[in-house]
Amino acid sequence: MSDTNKDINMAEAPEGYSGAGFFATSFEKVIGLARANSLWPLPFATSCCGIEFMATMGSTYDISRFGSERPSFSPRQADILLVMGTIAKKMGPVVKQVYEQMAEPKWVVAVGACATSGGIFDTYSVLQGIDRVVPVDVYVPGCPPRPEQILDGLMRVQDLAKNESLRRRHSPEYQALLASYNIK
Amino acid sequence: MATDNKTADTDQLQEFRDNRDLKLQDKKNENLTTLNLGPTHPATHGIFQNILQMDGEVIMDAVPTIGYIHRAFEKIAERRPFYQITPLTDRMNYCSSPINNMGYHMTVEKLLGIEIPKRAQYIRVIMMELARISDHLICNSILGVDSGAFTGFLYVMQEREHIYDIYEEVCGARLTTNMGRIGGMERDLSPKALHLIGEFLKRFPKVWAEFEKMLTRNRIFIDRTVGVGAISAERALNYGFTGPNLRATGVDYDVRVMNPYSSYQDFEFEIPVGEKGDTYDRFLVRNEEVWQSLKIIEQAYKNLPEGSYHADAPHYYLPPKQEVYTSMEALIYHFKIVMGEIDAPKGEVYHSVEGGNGELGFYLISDGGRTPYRLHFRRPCFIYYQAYTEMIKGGQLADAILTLSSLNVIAGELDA
Amino acid sequence: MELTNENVLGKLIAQFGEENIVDAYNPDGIMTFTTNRENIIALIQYLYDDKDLQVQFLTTMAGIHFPDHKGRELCMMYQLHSLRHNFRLRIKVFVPAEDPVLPTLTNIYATANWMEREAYDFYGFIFTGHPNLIRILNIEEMEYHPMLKQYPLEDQTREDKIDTYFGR
Amino acid sequence: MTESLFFFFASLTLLCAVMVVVSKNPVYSVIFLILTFFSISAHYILLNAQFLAAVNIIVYAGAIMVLFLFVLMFINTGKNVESTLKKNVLAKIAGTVAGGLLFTIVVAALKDVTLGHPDPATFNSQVGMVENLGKVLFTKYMLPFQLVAVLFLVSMVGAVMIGKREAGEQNF
Amino acid sequence: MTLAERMYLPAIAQGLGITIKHFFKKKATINYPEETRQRSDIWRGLHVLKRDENGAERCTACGLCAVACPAEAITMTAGERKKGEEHLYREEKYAVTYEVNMLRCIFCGLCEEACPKAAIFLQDDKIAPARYERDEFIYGKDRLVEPLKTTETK
Amino acid sequence: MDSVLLIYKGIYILAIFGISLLIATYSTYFERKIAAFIQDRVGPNRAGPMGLLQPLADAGKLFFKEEFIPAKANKTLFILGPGIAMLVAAMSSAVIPFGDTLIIGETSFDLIAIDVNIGILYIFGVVSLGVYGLMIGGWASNNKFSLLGAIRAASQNISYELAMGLSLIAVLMLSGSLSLKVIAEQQAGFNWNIWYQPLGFLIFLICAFAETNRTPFDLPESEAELIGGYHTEYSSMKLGMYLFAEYINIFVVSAVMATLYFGAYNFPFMENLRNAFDDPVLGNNVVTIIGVAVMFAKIFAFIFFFMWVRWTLPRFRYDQLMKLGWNILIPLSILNILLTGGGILLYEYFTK
Repeated sequence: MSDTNKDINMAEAPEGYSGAGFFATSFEKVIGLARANSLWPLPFATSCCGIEFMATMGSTYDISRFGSERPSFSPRQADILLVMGTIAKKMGPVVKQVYEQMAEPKWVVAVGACATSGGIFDTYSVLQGIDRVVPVDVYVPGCPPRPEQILDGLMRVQDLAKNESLRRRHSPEYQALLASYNIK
Repeated sequence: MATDNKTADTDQLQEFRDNRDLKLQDKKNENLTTLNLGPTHPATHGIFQNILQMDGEVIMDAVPTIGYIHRAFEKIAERRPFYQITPLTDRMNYCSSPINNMGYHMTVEKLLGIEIPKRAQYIRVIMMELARISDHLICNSILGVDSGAFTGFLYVMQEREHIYDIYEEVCGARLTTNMGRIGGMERDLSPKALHLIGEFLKRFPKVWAEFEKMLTRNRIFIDRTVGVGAISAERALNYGFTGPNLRATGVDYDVRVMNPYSSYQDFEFEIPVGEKGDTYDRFLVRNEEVWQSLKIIEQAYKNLPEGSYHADAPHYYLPPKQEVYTSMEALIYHFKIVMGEIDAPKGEVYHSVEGGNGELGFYLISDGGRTPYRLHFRRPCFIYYQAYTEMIKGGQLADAILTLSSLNVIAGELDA
Repeated sequence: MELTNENVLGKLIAQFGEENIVDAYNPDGIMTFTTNRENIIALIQYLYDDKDLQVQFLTTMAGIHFPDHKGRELCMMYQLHSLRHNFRLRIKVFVPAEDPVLPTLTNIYATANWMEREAYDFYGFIFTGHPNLIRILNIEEMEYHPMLKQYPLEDQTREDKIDTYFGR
Repeated sequence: MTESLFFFFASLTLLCAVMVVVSKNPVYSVIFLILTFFSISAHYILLNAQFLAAVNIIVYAGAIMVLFLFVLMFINTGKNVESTLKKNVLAKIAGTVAGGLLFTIVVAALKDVTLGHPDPATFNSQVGMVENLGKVLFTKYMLPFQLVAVLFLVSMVGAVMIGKREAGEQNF
Repeated sequence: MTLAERMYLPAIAQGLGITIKHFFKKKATINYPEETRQRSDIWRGLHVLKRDENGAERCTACGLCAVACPAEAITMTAGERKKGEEHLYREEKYAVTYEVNMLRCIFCGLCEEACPKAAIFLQDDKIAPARYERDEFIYGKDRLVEPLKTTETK
Repeated sequence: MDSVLLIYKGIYILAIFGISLLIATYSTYFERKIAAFIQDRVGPNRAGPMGLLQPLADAGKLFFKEEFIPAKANKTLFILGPGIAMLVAAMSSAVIPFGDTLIIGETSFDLIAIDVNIGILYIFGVVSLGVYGLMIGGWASNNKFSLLGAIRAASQNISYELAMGLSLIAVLMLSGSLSLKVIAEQQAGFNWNIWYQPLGFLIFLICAFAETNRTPFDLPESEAELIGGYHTEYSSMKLGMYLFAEYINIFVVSAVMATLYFGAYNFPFMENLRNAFDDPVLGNNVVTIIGVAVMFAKIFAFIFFFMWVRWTLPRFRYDQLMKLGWNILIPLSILNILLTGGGILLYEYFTK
């Protein structure tokens, strides 16, 4: 793992409760719960995993149970960026742009082998994991992951959201994390 | 079989097109807005970009850009042993991976000169037709979604889950199936799989009929699709269209009939054709193809012959696991095949199958090494998307989106 | 006329001369022969126009790189199909790597447009007369043509790979 | 109470009307114009002419101004169009002359005005209500009303003709 | 279009009829975390390194799985079995480290097919869970090897 | 107006505002649940029991989401847009009679906020203003998708307002009054306007769909084409206000439809019920309370219908929508006026 990734790890851990010298109040917990139950996804579906996301939206798995059935194709309205599928180097800047356009708080889930690590496409044209362009909160393995795994990833984000302090997004650690990706 | 190009409406269409072009030229000088459709527009289902020049809601010009998920399949294929390329083909047209898998297998079998037993061929036919159903099902229901009717999509998606159940029972995966091996299937159809197929054949027609009922004769839907994104048979052929999109224009070219492979000649089915080559015709052709696929599956399911599910080709097909554990000879073969050291003959082969989207061709050159020297995929989506610009010009923004979904351009196959 | 490989080949040789239609063989039932870049467009146009043949469908085009063939490193393969007679044929044109220039086919087949762009992108073929010969799949800034055999497949930035056990 | 409301709305009307002229951004102008219509409607309500108030809003604010805004949105307002106009001396002179003329007319018109005081004995405060208005329109002013209707019809037909006419095509 | 179709309403009514029928139908949803969907017996899930009936690891570090892996996700180093370790490893050679990068893995099943010792399998009852860190997806032997039946998970 | 009534009006207006908000909030929940049920799913069920806290979670999230004003947007108007949409939507429920009069002691309380005699015109005027919110917001975002959405919204609303107004005129011809209260009272018992105005109702219904931007007329925000339409650039509560306004509009339009065509708070045999009580005051109050329940039941039925249709139909295309509005609905509504006029004349001819 590269050094940049090490940096991510420090700031990405769910440190909401005691993180940067403050504690989550009960009010923050309520807001955290609200956020956790209303994660509107931006399905950034580029290939196969997108088809499995369709299945996740479908009746059998029904992502709406988690309050996430409203896909926000406008990045401004989305809470989680679900990157599903291969991100080629040509696409990398677009992912970054979409991430920048999203309003805080925002989470990124890299779904599937390609988005998380490049998968079998260790080629000249494919980005070896989107954590090279945007900070990733949750990785979902699989090629493509079963809908259960995507839901699993969503629940991980819910855990993050529940325990996150309202002020985390202003903390220096978070700013440093973004700065390490040259965002803002 | 001869292909009679039905040219009934072509003249009319051409006339329409000429008139439209004149109108377009008149308006060229006016102020146009540029609208960037993609690469992540919700209607693109996958990523490709279209920069539209719009006059209000009317599209004057479009500049397509692709390559946003270029994954270098053809380059990878030159570095991987033959059997490791199957997972790659999964990810090309991921809506119908088994067709890709088996198309590739058949290509290699053609190169190696392996004859496949009937049973394996029939199993392949069942799986390929299931894949076709799941492909058309996605395409047509997405057409519904893009025209605003979301519900039908979820109804048929449940059936797709059942197709996935069958896949799962056959190969152990849902979407990227990696189904079958060079020389046959990796395992026989289990009783449970057979049962699931039977169940599917019973249940699916009702669901599909219901889906058709929701859209086919709905005037809003008809208005949205008739005449939208039309292309004449002549232009379609010139653009290299195949598959449902070509058949919608009235040309009954189908690889399954023209160059039967995997025992397709044994089955009774019709090739549905459209007339105008518009979105509605494409929708209807796909709908009808689903019915025909069901018919084929039913025949194959009823007449599934006894026999082996793989060819007797010890040099290329992995020996049964039990023998590997015990017999030295099998172990040696096993090692050789897994290391990719099979004695592939020199040669070049082109084999095409009727993929979910059209003629899916594999052009394989072997120099006798462990990997293909060159493997070129003829990807139908790559061809469709090229004609997209021509098809949407003069239409409205909403038309462009429906045209795109009805062409069923799949980014994975488009960019390779 | 029944369309067999021999018949068609004979007809083409009669039309274009023996020196322009060479190396004919049938590797997989599809007639394959080689011609040169001077004749390729006329040949395809002839196949298109001929009433008996009606080869009016371009199935695919593919570039191939043979670094060992000196002077004819790059090969362009055109695969055509007569839907009327279900007759396929494959035409190859070899060009040297330092001069990968071919005439464009876009005037006959619209579909050749992107296929030629792809061949340019992958192999660096230059198609004279092509309306818009720019890279199609890769970014425009890319400095090499990735499908040429001398270039590596792998993403050079990948760090977590240990190659020892892959036998590659 | 009514009086203070009147002064409030009157000043609001004037303020918004001035803002319509002063605003640099035409979209702001339109929005102030809408506000002007609203305050005028408020005056109508104060006069107990509810029907007029509602129709004023529906027709002017609800339809006409929407069209204004619609057109303005199409025009790229990013570039400041009037900045070139302002520098033009001729425009300044024309503006001064026009303003002066308008002022003269207003003065002339208001010179002899006497404030009417309705006779409390005969005054019907309900005259502006819908029913009364309707009765008056359909009895006393029947002919003008119908003439206006015909006029509208003609203008509508004309508008359709203009809208439908394409280049090089003769519809007349 | 027939007259009825031109009038919009019959088709709309028909569509509404279909949807309302579904309104009262039994729901197809599986409440995932509480219920799980039945997976096929041959589902290609999470890898496991099997032990033989005596509890010794079957893997002999032949490397076929690594070669067969199209994603290049498997790495291993082989070691010689020492005296006294017969109960741990079945063959003379064994895998000292065996790592599967679950992120790279595409669960194609080729490793299972390549294994001549019936050592690596893709389980049908486990799927790789989502995690927060990329490092956590390098599954070493501690997480891959099947736990001993008699003792607790190490 | 004495002070009791004044205080009552204040409370009532607040209550109606609160109810509108509550219904709008829970409309989002029911929309999701109904959609889910129609689609063989279960819908939100993890936020609170049966997912009942889902709207609160959404609201909570939206409130604490980052305010985002795009760099090139017109800031004032960008903020103004959702405000107008919300304000206008909330204003329109003022003239709807949610029930008859309650009699407590000596005073009778009308269950209507303001009984103006131009009720319908008021609603009409306010609804016609609703489009400003969308237009201004869409334009101010400085995004082409937003602008397209705004333009679509504007032209769609203007076009359908005409047909809507014309279809209303037939009702007015029957009732002879613009006051919603009077219209409601005229439909006592089972004498609902729908029996006389089926065509008018149909036109009104279609226009109501168009005015509230619901499928099949949801072009301004059609996801597949314009991503989010006019609210593409909005995040946080400003987006919430737009969504809210849409649901409030649905509520109001449902209430208007119930009032105009389905007899408002009237239900069959209400006179019999009223007379069944010995005490006229009690009878009146019981009937009124049941009437309020009936009114809300009708409103909910319409809201359900709105959602049911949304999850069934594909949407129109821009030009087809215009064609439907101008070429079909307006002539039809004029025809409806003629028919109604003829009917009234015939009725008077035979009865007098």
